[in-house]
Amino acid sequence: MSLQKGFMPKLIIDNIAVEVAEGVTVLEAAQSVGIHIPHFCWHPALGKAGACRVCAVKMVDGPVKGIQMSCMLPAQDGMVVSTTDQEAMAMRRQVIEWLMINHPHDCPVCDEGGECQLQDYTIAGGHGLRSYTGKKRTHINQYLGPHIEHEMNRCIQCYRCVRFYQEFAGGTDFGVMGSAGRIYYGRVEGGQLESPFSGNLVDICPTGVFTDKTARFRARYWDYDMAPSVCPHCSLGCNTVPAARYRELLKIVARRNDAVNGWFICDKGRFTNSVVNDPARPRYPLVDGRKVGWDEALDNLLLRIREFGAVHGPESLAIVGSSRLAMEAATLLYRLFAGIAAGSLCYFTLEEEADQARAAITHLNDATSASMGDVQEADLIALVDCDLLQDGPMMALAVRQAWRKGAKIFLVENDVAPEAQKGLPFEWQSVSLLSDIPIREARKPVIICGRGKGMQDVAPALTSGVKLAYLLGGPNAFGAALLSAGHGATTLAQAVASGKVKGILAVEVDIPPELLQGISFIAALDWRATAIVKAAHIVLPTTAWVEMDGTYINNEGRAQRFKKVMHPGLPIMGLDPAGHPPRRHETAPPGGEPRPAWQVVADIIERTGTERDVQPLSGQWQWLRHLDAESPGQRIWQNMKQVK
Amino acid sequence: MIPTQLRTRLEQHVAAAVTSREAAVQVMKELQGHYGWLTDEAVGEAAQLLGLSPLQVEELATFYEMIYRRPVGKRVVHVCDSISCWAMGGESLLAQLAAHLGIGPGETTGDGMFTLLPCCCLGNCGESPTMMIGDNLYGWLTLEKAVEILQQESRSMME
Amino acid sequence: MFDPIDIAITLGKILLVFMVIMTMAAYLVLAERKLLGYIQDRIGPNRVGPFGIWQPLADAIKLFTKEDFKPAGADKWLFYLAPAMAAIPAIMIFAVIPFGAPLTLFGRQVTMQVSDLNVGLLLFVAFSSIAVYGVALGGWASNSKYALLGSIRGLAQLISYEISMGLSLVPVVMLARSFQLSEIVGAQEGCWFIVYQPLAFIIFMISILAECKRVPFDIPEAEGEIVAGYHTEYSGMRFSLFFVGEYINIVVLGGLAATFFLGGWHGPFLPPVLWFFIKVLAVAFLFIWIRGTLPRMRYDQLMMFCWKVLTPLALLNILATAWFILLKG
Amino acid sequence: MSVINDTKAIVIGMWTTWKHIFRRPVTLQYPEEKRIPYPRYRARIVLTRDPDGGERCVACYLCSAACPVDCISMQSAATEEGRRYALWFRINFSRCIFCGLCAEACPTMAIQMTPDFEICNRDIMNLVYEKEDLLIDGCGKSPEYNFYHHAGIGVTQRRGAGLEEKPPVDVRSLMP
Repeated sequence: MSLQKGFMPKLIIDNIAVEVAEGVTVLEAAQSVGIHIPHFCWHPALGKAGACRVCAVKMVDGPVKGIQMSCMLPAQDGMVVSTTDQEAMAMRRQVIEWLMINHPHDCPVCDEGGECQLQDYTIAGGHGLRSYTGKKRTHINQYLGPHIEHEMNRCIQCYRCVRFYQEFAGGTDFGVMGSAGRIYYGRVEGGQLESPFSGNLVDICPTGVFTDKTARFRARYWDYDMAPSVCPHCSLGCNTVPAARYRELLKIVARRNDAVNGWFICDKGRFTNSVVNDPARPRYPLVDGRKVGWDEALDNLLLRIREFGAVHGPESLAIVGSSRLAMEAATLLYRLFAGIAAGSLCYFTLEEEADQARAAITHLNDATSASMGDVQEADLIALVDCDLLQDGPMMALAVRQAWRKGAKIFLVENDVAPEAQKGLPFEWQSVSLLSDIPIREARKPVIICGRGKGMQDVAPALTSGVKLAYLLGGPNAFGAALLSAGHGATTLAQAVASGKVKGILAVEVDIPPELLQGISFIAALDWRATAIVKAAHIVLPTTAWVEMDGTYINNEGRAQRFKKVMHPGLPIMGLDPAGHPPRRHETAPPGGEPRPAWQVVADIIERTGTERDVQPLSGQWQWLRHLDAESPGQRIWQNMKQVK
Repeated sequence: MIPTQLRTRLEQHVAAAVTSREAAVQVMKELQGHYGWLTDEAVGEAAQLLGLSPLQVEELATFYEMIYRRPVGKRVVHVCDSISCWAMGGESLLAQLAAHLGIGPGETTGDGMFTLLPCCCLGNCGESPTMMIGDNLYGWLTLEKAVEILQQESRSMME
Repeated sequence: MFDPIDIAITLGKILLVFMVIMTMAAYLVLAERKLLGYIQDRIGPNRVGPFGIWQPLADAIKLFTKEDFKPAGADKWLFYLAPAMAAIPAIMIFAVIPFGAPLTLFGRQVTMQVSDLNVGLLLFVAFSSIAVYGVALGGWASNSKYALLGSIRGLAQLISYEISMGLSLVPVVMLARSFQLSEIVGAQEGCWFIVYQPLAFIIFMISILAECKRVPFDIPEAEGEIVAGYHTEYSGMRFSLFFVGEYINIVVLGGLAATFFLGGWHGPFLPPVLWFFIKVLAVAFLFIWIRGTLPRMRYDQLMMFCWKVLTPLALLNILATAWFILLKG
Repeated sequence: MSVINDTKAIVIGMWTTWKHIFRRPVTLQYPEEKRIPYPRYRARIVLTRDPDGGERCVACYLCSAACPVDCISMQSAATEEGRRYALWFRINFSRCIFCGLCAEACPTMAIQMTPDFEICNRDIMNLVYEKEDLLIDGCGKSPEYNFYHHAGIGVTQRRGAGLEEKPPVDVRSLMP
């Protein structure tokens, strides 16, 4: 093998000339030119194991000859590879056949059926009928907690699960036991999987050993309503594909985005479907607890605002957005604020969250902002005031990848730390001050900053080459901070403290009860049954993120578009006491009234009479309209000159 | 609970190893020696000693065939069933021993003396068929010779 | 000048002829459906009354009660006029056809013919030309591409076959030395003209098949290509006028074929009126039989057949007949 | 000569149709006379049961996926013992084209076609059959087949006690 730097081996795969970087396997080289070689144990994020033997190819000429495993073989100069050679195809067919020897053939009752790699390759590999007459090996399953179903009989021993769980994610309570024909993937005893990334076993298993218990026996792949989406549960903006059916969010799987979450997502993002399916969600516009139509509700809102203005003065009204409000609605809030001449415009409720987001937009720019991809490549990581597993579990996974590659991890002792240090999937050194960390000696240092007092120390540590990542409060905290700064908005806490707020128009925001004292009028737009929705005089139901198109700007300033997955409305499940769906024709789904928040805000603006045909994302935000949901997203600095 | 002496010895052993997994087999063997077989309790203790999770110890324990995760007799008879021994009559030797002891492969005699196990190559192909009891390897076996060895073993246990 | 009894007799004949023709047309529809059914190993309509004999009544009720529909943008008056233009001339032609031997009634000689015109044959040719307008106007007034295509086809076809039909009748006139149909029938008392003029008969039969727009010459209606051609947009009563008009045409043209070539009402043993009806029904049966057998011709084949085959043949036939008559003196 | 050939062709055709006039019609007078379809005739769809009386349908969605007119819908669920079944199962017979692809796709022999073709109805909602209407008490075709005895998941029997199965592996076993 040549040790020349930048040497690019050239090889020929199925008569196509391929030139790849040194060390790339034949399988990856083939993939780079669109030739798909079947594989089970190989996974782009986990690398090779050589366990399944299904990626066999024929080496026709070159340094190695004969049948070889393409995932184990680095591409070398002069290789001539055939993936369609009779011998290789026969090998693959036979491998599939023996992988299927112990398979229980229970696809009809397996949730993986239809999205199963083993099923696909069995059919594609030409093993249609079972000729083996021996008996099948069986296993006893384990209880692996409320989220993951275990069915060991379906296992093909590819080792993907254990490689992910122990090596990639750092879990210690799940592994592979036994040897030869007794191999068993599981825990010592049944019980909840401890890793906060255990849900990825569902995605990574090429067959149905691990399936999503929350969506157990609910639907098949071809029936899902699916669209590229972004996780709203923290500020990292991991890419997901939610799958829904019959207006019910069934499950969420990870979507690859190398710059953000890679191939995986955390369990919080994966298994938090109940908020969308919550029967208590506001479904109808309410005026004083009475169900009304949209027109009546909006007219009533305008009337109340006018009455309120007459009594308290319009400046006593606060319009409050939040870090979970998508950019579409958030950008319209200022126009609503101007339209009804309200007194305060808030994008944040509490001072602390606003401070942190403000720090993020101040310190981050295209050069300094660290994506999770950058974190994985770092050689020194400093954690300041972080509760990684709480505020951004995937960041912990990214830090682990850096640590696995040899990066040094430092944790600045602070008041957040003690309980947050438990379960971090990497080893670190504790230091008392950020300045104690030898940042200047590192080539690619990254500072990860959470909430807390340690934030102030970050600015002095910023020297050239240091990248910075913040763990912010909500999926669109960065965008909210930009808007907040742009419009000179205050926080609700400040506005209330100044004593002039008497009424609140809450747009998808959670407000602690202590800020609601002395408020005489509340109107709430939300899709969650929050305390403020219950207290509001007027409730305008909005759609959840899976029920609309929208844009979030994540913690690193990356704008990402998410698409509508499903229609809003009550799930068919449970609509009719007879068990089956109602036996009548309707043109609209029951409970399908919720509208996207931006649309409701636009409706209110139109009714104030100042503007017509209000569209979201205008002016400096116009570029967001053209964002492709399937792209890796775009950082704001490349698109906006106004943003510093 | 294991004796402090054993614990100290094992702790030293673990400390001397480069990685804790490297010491795992030794630790498990010693614990097995103490308990007779590697009990669930022993797995927990090994995990504690090695700084691994019980699962990680279990992975290793179930992998090695001379780490016994189920109760065994006082003497475990490993009869090689690999190719050389098989060719030299290892298969019938195992069957005959089983018949002699009145148990099937994998079972323990009623008096708790012998456990009969087939096993992979013992590395004694030149003297096949072969078997191993404890750390003693016996080659050039016939049924009579094997039975005699068992009687010897049984006598040595009595003493 | 006008004898009231004459007028009464004539009115009676008109009524009788009208009733008979309408009934025959209606039952011809049933007969066709039944016969096509048998040809195709089916039974045909058999639900309304025994053997389906009340089927025409049921059809009539259905057609009368259907919505009278006029497409948007249709020419109202022409659209309403066209069906009548198709049906009325066909009935009118029957006025000149003698359907039986003259009778003596109330001491008067009563011809079995509504009107014995001396230019009866010309009147037939004239009226059958007027029937072309029904097709042309109906298709044009519908404001529909299929109807227009159908009427264009129909126009070309009807005008073309009018010529070959007219020419095929010239030898008949030459032989009978009269345009008066009663005299033409009279001239066949001894021997039917079909014997003298087999070629003219064949040309005439083919031409009237085309005049009726029936298979294999039904290209103006061609369901497979242009839905229903010129009457695509018609419904209910107006559609039924087109529809019944076609069957009236069959009866009338069958009567004419009998008159010109098959000896009219002449025939042994049976009463003359019966003979006439037998001949008419024989022609109608032939029409239905052909429909049950032959496929539709292509448009260009149809036109070529008329202009390059039938018309020249008819002309030659005239020349041959003339030569024969001259020779014979 | 083509004229002769053409004429001959026409005459032969006319003769053929003439002969058919006198043939016995093949038509059957339906409501009065009924034809008994063959057992494999594809008409009204039913859901059958196992030999031991359990519902065969596991609500795997293959029939609804195979259905070219999307007339089958269902929701799968699990019983206490883990048996997958259809919580509700609906066939809209006003849409069904009786192509039989669902029965062909069914891996458990649950969905089967019967020769009962007389299901016409005046109210279209009466053609929307629910599971109660579809489920019959019997096995229909393949009376001996029981999916759960073949699929190694141990719902109707202990794990590892199905047909063609070994007892479950003990990972801590002494045997190599």
